[in-house]
Amino acid sequence: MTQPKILSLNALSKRFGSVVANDSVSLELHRGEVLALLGENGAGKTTLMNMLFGHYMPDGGSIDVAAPSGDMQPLPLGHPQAALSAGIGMVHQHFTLAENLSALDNITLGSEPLFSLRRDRAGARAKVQGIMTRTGLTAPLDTPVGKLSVGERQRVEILKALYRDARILVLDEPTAVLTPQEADTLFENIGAMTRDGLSVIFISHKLREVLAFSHRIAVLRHGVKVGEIATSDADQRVIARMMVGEDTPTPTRAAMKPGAPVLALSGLGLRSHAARDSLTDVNLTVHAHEILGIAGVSGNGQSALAAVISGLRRPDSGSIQVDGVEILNPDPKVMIKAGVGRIPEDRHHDGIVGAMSVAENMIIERLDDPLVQTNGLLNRHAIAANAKTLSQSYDVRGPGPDAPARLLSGGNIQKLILARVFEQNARLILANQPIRGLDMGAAAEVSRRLLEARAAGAGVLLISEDLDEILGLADRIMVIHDGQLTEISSRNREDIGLKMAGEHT
Amino acid sequence: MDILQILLSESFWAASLRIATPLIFGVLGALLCEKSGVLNLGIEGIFAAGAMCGWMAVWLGAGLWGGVLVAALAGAFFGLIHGILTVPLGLSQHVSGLGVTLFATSLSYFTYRTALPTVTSPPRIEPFRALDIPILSDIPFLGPVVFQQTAMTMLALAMVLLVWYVLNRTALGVALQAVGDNPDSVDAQGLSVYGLRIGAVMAGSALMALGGAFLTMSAFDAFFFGMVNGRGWICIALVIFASWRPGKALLGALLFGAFDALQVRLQTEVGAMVPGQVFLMAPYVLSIIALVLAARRAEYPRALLTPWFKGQR
Amino acid sequence: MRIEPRNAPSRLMTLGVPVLSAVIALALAAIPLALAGADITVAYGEMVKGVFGSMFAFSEMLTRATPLMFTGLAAALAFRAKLWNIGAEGQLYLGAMAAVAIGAGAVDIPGIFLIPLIIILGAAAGAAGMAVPALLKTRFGADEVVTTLLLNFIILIFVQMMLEGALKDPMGLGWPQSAPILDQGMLPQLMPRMRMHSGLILALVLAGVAQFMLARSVWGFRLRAVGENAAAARHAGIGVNRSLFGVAILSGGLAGLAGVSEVAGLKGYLTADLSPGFGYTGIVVAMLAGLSPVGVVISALFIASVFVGADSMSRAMGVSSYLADLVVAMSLLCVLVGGFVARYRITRSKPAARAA
Amino acid sequence: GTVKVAAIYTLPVEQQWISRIHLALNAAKDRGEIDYVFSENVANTDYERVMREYAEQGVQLVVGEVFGLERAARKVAADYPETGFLMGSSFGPVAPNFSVFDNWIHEPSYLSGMVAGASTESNVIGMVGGYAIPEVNRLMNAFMEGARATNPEVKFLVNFIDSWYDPPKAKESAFAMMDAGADIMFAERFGVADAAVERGVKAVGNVIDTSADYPNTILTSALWHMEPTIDRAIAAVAGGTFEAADYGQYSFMGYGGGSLVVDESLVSAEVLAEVEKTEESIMEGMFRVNVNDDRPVSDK
Ligand SMILES: Nc1ncnc2c1ncn2[C@@H]1O[C@H](COP(=O)(O)OP(=O)(O)OP(=O)(O)O)[C@@H](O)[C@H]1O
Ligand SMILES: Nc1ncnc2c1ncn2[C@@H]1O[C@H](COP(=O)(O)OP(=O)(O)OP(=O)(O)O)[C@@H](O)[C@H]1O
Ligand SMILES: [Mg+2]
Ligand SMILES: [Mg+2]
Repeated sequence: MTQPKILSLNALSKRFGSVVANDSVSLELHRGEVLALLGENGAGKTTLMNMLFGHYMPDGGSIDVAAPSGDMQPLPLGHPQAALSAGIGMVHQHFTLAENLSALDNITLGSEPLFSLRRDRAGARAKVQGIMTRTGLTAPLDTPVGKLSVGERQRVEILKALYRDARILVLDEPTAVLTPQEADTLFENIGAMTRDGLSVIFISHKLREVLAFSHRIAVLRHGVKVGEIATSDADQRVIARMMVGEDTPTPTRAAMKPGAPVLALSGLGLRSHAARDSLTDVNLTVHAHEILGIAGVSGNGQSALAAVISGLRRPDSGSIQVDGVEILNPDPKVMIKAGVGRIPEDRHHDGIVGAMSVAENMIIERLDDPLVQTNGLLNRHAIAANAKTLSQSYDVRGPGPDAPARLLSGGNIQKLILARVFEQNARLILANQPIRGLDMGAAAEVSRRLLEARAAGAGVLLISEDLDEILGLADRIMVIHDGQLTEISSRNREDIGLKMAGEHT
Repeated sequence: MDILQILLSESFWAASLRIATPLIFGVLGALLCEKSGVLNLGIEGIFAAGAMCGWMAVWLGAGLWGGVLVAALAGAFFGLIHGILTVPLGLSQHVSGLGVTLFATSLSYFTYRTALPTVTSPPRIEPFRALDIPILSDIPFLGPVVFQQTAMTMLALAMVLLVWYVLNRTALGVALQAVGDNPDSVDAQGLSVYGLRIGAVMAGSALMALGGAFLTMSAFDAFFFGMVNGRGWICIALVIFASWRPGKALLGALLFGAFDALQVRLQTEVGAMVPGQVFLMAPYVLSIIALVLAARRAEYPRALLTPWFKGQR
Repeated sequence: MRIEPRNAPSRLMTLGVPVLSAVIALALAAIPLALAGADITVAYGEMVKGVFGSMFAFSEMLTRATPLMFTGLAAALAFRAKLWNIGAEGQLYLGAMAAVAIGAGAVDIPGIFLIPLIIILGAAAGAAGMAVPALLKTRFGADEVVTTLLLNFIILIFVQMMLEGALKDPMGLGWPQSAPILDQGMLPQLMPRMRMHSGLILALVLAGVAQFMLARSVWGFRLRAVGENAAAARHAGIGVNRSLFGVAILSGGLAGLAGVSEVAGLKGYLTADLSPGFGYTGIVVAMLAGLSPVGVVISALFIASVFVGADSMSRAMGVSSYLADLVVAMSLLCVLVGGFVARYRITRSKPAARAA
Repeated sequence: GTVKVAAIYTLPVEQQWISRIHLALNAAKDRGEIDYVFSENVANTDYERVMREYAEQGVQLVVGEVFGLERAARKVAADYPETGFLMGSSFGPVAPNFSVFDNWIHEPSYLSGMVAGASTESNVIGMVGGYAIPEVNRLMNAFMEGARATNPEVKFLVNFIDSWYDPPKAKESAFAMMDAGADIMFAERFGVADAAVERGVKAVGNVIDTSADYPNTILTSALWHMEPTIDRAIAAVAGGTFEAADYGQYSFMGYGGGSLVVDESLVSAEVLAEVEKTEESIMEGMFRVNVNDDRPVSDK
């Protein structure tokens, strides 16, 4: 690399309790370079970047950044303010936007002196507009961010960093919520900026983007940097092996003849003040022995659809039939009774009561069961025994059935929920993002269970933003966009991508 | 005097503004705290502390504006306690608030009694007097209602403007609104969540204390135990009614003041027919009704009541 | 510096820290004492004597703790479900009002019927008082902190109205007070010449029952689930609003019992100054107890001891009696911080020496 | 030697009513007759405990007010027959050691009413009270009767603020009455006379003399003096003769427990003469002021 060095991370380490998130990780970045940071979920990518940006205080190691003069200077650790003034900008994995403020306010937040009675709004606006025309990243500046679409918010996040004159831009999974086309545009814009001297570190799980847009790839595994490779020397297989350490078998999906419908939605409508929470005239049928995949960019009505099928929200119009029986007053209890097993999208928020024990979380959906209670009193022995069996057969590992469920790792929480759902022999399984955030082993386990349920005669409704997951598991695919569902027969990524973006071609 | 006549009279509206003044301070204070994400139930005690400290400072010879300053500092002190307990330590805002109320009240009472052990009639100070601003107070209606009040009422009105201006027109205000909506947003931009929140709670508490100081330095000229008499709690309700907007906060406080002013006027009129308590109860009942009506539309600061810890997710 | 939750706070921590914080709070009380010019060591001696110095002192502490147990339980149960009932003070008065309405001669039946009747009606009145804000919350989304707080004022004024109206004692020489509860309607005393009454027993039994139900019953399970994570509870088919409403009724009922216990156990009739803020102190009691019902008993005893001890000491030392409230407030704040220390630890991460 | 006296008040000593007792006891203390300790702002719930604590400490005379706990207080007294109790109470004394008193200053109140009635020009008098308790009602009613005696035309505006301590509120209440035409204010609460000063109208004091604080404002005040009561009780304790008795009468004008002060610069000579005449008849027992404990209401 002929370009000068602009950043070096020196042996950064970080522990969270017993978890070693980063173990002496070193990285270098050069001017105008795009470095992709890869690794499985939980490998420590975000943690590393958070240390760079000053959100986390490293347990060990140091960071040097090139001053405008070109000399490398140590960066004070643990101060986002210091990182910002050193020219480091970060777009976080989760939006860090104040929804009650306009995009312009979000962008200028923190860049002006706090204790001044005046703000130079016009100047700020002109500067942002300049950046927008230069980079092609546009967003409405005066609308409250809460009213913006996810793509617009993502652009506001990037504008925030550029507004601060970032010379080093960190993007943590910037395309997770974008359609493939939007993602491509974004990277083209970024490419243009790197030619002006911007350096970029981006984190992504999408190998396609990584191969197409980065110059160099660094891979983390279990908090350790396991390799670095020039993108020109890499291909999908090489990277996957670096990330996982070995080749993992993908579960195979045997062909199967669909049976009777287990879930039929017809003419389903749901109004909501937020467009991304509405559904319009949704029709779908899931049969026994069938996995129906719902693909789509997040925020297009997936949560609303899941909420209706879980019984959390009542549709404004249309009908729901489970196993041929019309559900008149849907609520979670009714849906459970009707044979719907639900794997919620946000397992920490909706899946478990973190403060209650693993054993209690395993029976939380069946409190009326005589096995669980007699005369309103809990059968503690039966509950404990149940927890023991389920933990064994679903391989739920952790501090034990009496420990609070929040102490389980993400993968084990998911296994707990699977155990709960599958033990009830559900007719329909609603799996909303069941694999997100899981490592390859746990993900394979979930996939296996879903296929097993399908084989046993259940229908599965799989909602996912990950096309590979859908392509790997689903028998049929529908795309959700703007609260509307369309069936799609092609299994071509390009076609599905276009539908996800709402193109009616 | 019939109701219409009352409602048209200058003295009625002047009284409404006078009664509203401590509430204006209090609502603005509560609003600042809550905008940043912290509920401050210490308000009732902070009122008492402001009333005692402001008065005591004047009595000891600090001068009226010195008293105002001392009251504000006392409020900020209790705000600091609440801020530390609820912001970096993330303790229950309800309990910390009630604890601060108990602490501020008992500390003020204890101090007052220890300093003045044997009084029978409370000592008096020379309080703020009603102003007579040359041209303004001659404006018909508006003059007597607004411009012949005491300097503290003027200060309260100025504070409405100031708080509005700061919240909506300065970088600090934008940051405050952001930290009450999503602390990560300010953290990611290099601002201190703790600093902003503690600062807001301290500033808000200082305003609350001015509400108390108004009672002993403007509405009256002496300190009495128990004289805050629930005024702080009312502010907590008014903030929701005001949807966390300074302008509506002023409106809410004025409405409450007007109702109270009407109440004392009507009570003498029909007191024989209706138990007096009905009138006393009415402002509270109306507050609840207003709350129920406003609750649906209320745009709570999204991060209200939620602690945020640095470096934790 | 970082704040990290402790994974499993040790037993020593959970028990030792509150005790230590209480000790620190008492030590801090030396400051106002010294400022008031009192001899510190003598003062602490007086404080202990004020609670443990005689059977009478001890029984007085128990008497003061009794209503706090009820209001503490009321707050603890509601808070467990994250229902912020700040209205125990008002509900207490509703309970007391119901008790005198029925017990002061409205019916003249033997005590074995009258006492349960008074208890049930008092609890029901308190429950009704909490049902209103619960309804406003579940139906209209009106914040219960504010509604319960405001209702306290409304109820208190209503009590005054009733004491000058329907409930006024015709023999009371015009004082705004109710007629006394019939003798057979009074809760039995526990010891001769002591004010301690069987309301204490009732409170202890209820605390035990609540503890058991919370841990062992489906009802308690639901309540805990709703309180810890309402979204997950709802997702799992638990009726969140129903649970909230149920616990609201219970919480109001318990607060109502505090009022019953004060009128039917102690004073005999109702005045508008029946409670010196028992409802608010109950919140403090509940939080100190970590919302555990049995813990409520202990922390009620603690608060009552601090108050009675400090109150009695202030008299013995000739310092202002506002000292008692001050000591209680400082204890609360210290124990709050102590609870934090028990649950979290503050780590100091030392950045490695920077490469030159 | 000195008598050990303890007082227990349910409100702070600034409260007018309580301040009179406190004053009398402090005077006795300054004369060296007693050792005086007190507890203020004692909740009714705690009152009994405090009584017992003082009794246990060997206090010889306990002074206080038991309007909220008449029965319980008598029980305590029975348990400590060696201790003398002199309590403000609506009920009677109980042998051997429970004596009662009350602020029976309806007589000077009546007289102050006469002054007010004769002095009002608008014929509207405003009255702001704390709570409508017999203590207060009695004085207000006597005042109203006195005013009507000199001015049958007079109308009253009555308001209770339901608080002992909210001077700002009392002040607002007074302003409202002045807006409605009152030109004399009966100042039962702190704050009322302040409002009168601000508007330049006159006020009538009650229980305490505040004329020095409000120059040119207080027409007249009905004062309560606890000294006759307290001094008698102390003497009885010191002499070992304390027994259950109703000390109420020592608040009457005849014993110097009640008195009227008039600001002679503000009141005409004829009115003064008439008031003095009535005062004399009261002293001679020729005129009895009615005792009426009902809640006073506004004239319509
Ligand atoms: N604030 C925190 N507190 C506790 N543990 C944490 C914290 N942040 C990260 N971890 C843990 O550190 C490890 C690395 O997490 P990190 O977020 O860096 O992973 P990642 O590589 O970004 O994963 P993903 O691809 O899912 O974003 C994980 O085991 C995670 O659970
Ligand atoms: N907040 C916490 N408190 C206590 N222990 C925790 C906490 N977070 C994580 N752990 C423990 O640390 C370990 C790693 O957790 P983490 O969530 O990072 O797992 P992971 O590597 O992401 O695994 P998985 O692939 O199953 O999600 C788990 O065994 C868990 O018990
Ligand atoms: Mg990450
Ligand atoms: Mg994980």
